[in-house]
Amino acid sequence: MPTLFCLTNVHDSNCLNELDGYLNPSDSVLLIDYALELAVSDEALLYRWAQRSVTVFRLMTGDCADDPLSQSVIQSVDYDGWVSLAERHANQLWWR
Amino acid sequence: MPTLFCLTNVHDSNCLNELDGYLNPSDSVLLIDYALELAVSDEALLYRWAQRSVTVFRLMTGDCADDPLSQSVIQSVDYDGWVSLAERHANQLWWR
Amino acid sequence: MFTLHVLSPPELGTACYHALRFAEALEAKGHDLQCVFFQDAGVLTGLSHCESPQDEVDIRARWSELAARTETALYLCSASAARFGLMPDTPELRIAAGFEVTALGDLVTAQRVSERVIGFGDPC
Amino acid sequence: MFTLHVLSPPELGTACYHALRFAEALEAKGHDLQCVFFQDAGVLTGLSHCESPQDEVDIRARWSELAARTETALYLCSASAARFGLMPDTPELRIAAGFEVTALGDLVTAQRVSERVIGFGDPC
Amino acid sequence: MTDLNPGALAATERTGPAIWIQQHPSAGLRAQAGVDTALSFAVFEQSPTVVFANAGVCCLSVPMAAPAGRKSLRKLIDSFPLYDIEQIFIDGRSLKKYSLDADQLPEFAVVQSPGELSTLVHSHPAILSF
Amino acid sequence: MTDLNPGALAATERTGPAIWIQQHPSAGLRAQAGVDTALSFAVFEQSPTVVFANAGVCCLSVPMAAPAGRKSLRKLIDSFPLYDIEQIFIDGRSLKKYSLDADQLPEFAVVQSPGELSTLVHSHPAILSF
Repeated sequence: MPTLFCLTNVHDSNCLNELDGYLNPSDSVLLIDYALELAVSDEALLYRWAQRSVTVFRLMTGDCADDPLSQSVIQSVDYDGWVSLAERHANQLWWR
Repeated sequence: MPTLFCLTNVHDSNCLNELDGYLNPSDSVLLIDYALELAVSDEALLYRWAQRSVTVFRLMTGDCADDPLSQSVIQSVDYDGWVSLAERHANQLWWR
Repeated sequence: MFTLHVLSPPELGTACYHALRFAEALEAKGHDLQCVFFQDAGVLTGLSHCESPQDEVDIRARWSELAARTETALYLCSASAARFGLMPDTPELRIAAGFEVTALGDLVTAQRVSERVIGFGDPC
Repeated sequence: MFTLHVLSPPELGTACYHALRFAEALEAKGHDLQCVFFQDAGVLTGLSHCESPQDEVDIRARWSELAARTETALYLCSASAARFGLMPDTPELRIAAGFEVTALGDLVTAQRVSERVIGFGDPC
Repeated sequence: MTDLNPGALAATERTGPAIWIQQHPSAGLRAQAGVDTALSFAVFEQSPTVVFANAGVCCLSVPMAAPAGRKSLRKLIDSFPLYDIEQIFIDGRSLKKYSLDADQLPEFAVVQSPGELSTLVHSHPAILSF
Repeated sequence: MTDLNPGALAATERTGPAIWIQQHPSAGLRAQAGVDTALSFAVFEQSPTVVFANAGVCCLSVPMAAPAGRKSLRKLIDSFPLYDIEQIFIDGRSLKKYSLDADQLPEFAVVQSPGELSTLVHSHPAILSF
């Protein structure tokens, strides 16, 4: 069963690189808060993940007008979608 | 008057590099807790600072046997020494 | 059956808020929520009399409302609660409605009976 | 004249502990300490009934002792105190000995009369 | 290291402090505390110098995000000129790191290089770090 | 994305969880909470798998540091075998990052590559992240 990796308030894009070695095909990565801001600055990594069938999501909280993302490689989910992700993944690791 | 830059629990050695552009001669850097562990992994940076007359200190809390440091470029201070540093510097910036 | 594990309070980071919204989404989808287990600084979520500005979400009140509506147990880890001042002689003076102090054994039980344990916690 | 500015409580990071040891070193060297101003989560330093294990330093107790010994004012920022539950109807039930709630204006005053303002706070 | 006599602290010219805001608005109430403190010093006519650096620059992001149910700090910052805070200083390197657009900063924001911020640091009698 | 019926969660084999300790012992009580939780699962014979990664590896440093007046976690970790936690897993990459010496780890520590830790992650029904 795949794993859902949650990232929030990561300190720098290094954290994303370190995650790289953990990912299996059909795993997912959920970017929360400003993990997103750092992830979009490393497009190459995101495309590499997409090629490995790792899906990248960003959490839309609905608190404000969430920017539409130009990178189609990142899908948006709301809390309902996060619950669906939790259903479809065996476990969740909160990456710090 | 020089500035004392305090670093604690910095996330990675990038933080030290970012500090580089702020330092004037006769400034000091005080490494607290695991800022030290990261700093010693970037000896080249520390030597560059020493050449610019920036002094690097590490805080010895006395809670446990503080390791003697092989790098003579880092001086040790206790809390008493930190107070002396505060006297000799105009201000203190806590670097995060 | 879900269990949520919350390590940060509303004032630090965003994890406690996300946990609340996740719990509300579970409720809306008809999932069972075994309990929410607050640990480490997360236990401060159960501290009463924390003021929330009018133009912000009152996260504590929303947790209490969820508990009242769904009868979900909101557990505060006793070891953490002791450290964070939630266990004076008269804990009822400090603990918000719907929360209760419990031991780590309840997290063990919750994990055993839940298909999913979903954690929420900012780096500290 | 020194003022200390503390942004973290004993349970988060190490800054509150370092601030205490710094304050004790100031006292030992005969320096005047105008006040210690606790702000943000640092105000939790003034929350009473937080248990400290026997084999650890009881940082809150040491602050209270310092205040009693040196008559140093330990100020808790009122805006932060309200957020962190230190201002219920009967604040004396929650606030540890030696601490008092005060407004940000006292930080302004302290900075004006102090040669040095030394800050202590972990990243949050 | 020679210790100074406790009475002999070099007198620094007492002007307003620098308020150095470095934490992300999502990280907690720290950035809010920094903004509140800047306003307090302004209200007491102490001319604070306000700097946003590192993740603190995200306090300025548009749209006016209300992260995790909190209120936006940007609105409060936009009101600074009403309190006679006529300029704020922004670390240009951090803007880049967090992919923020300098065009969306308040008009009274001044983007600074590390060297310029260093000059700022060294010219203030006190720095309050948030 | 298709939603599953709430009753239809794929049943995972219920064995002990992984306890993933990632925070520095100086950062707060988080690492302590992780160690306490591992011991609780062990006491209730739930065979937790304990992993130290990122700054969490510093919980294992020697000398037994008592950062900021707190007690050392290393002593508590050294007692794990008494609670039938016979192995702990350590992220080798993090050891290097924090300049820790693998020779000073407890004898029951097993250093792992990212790939090995990935296998560990994917084989557990639940992960408690600290």
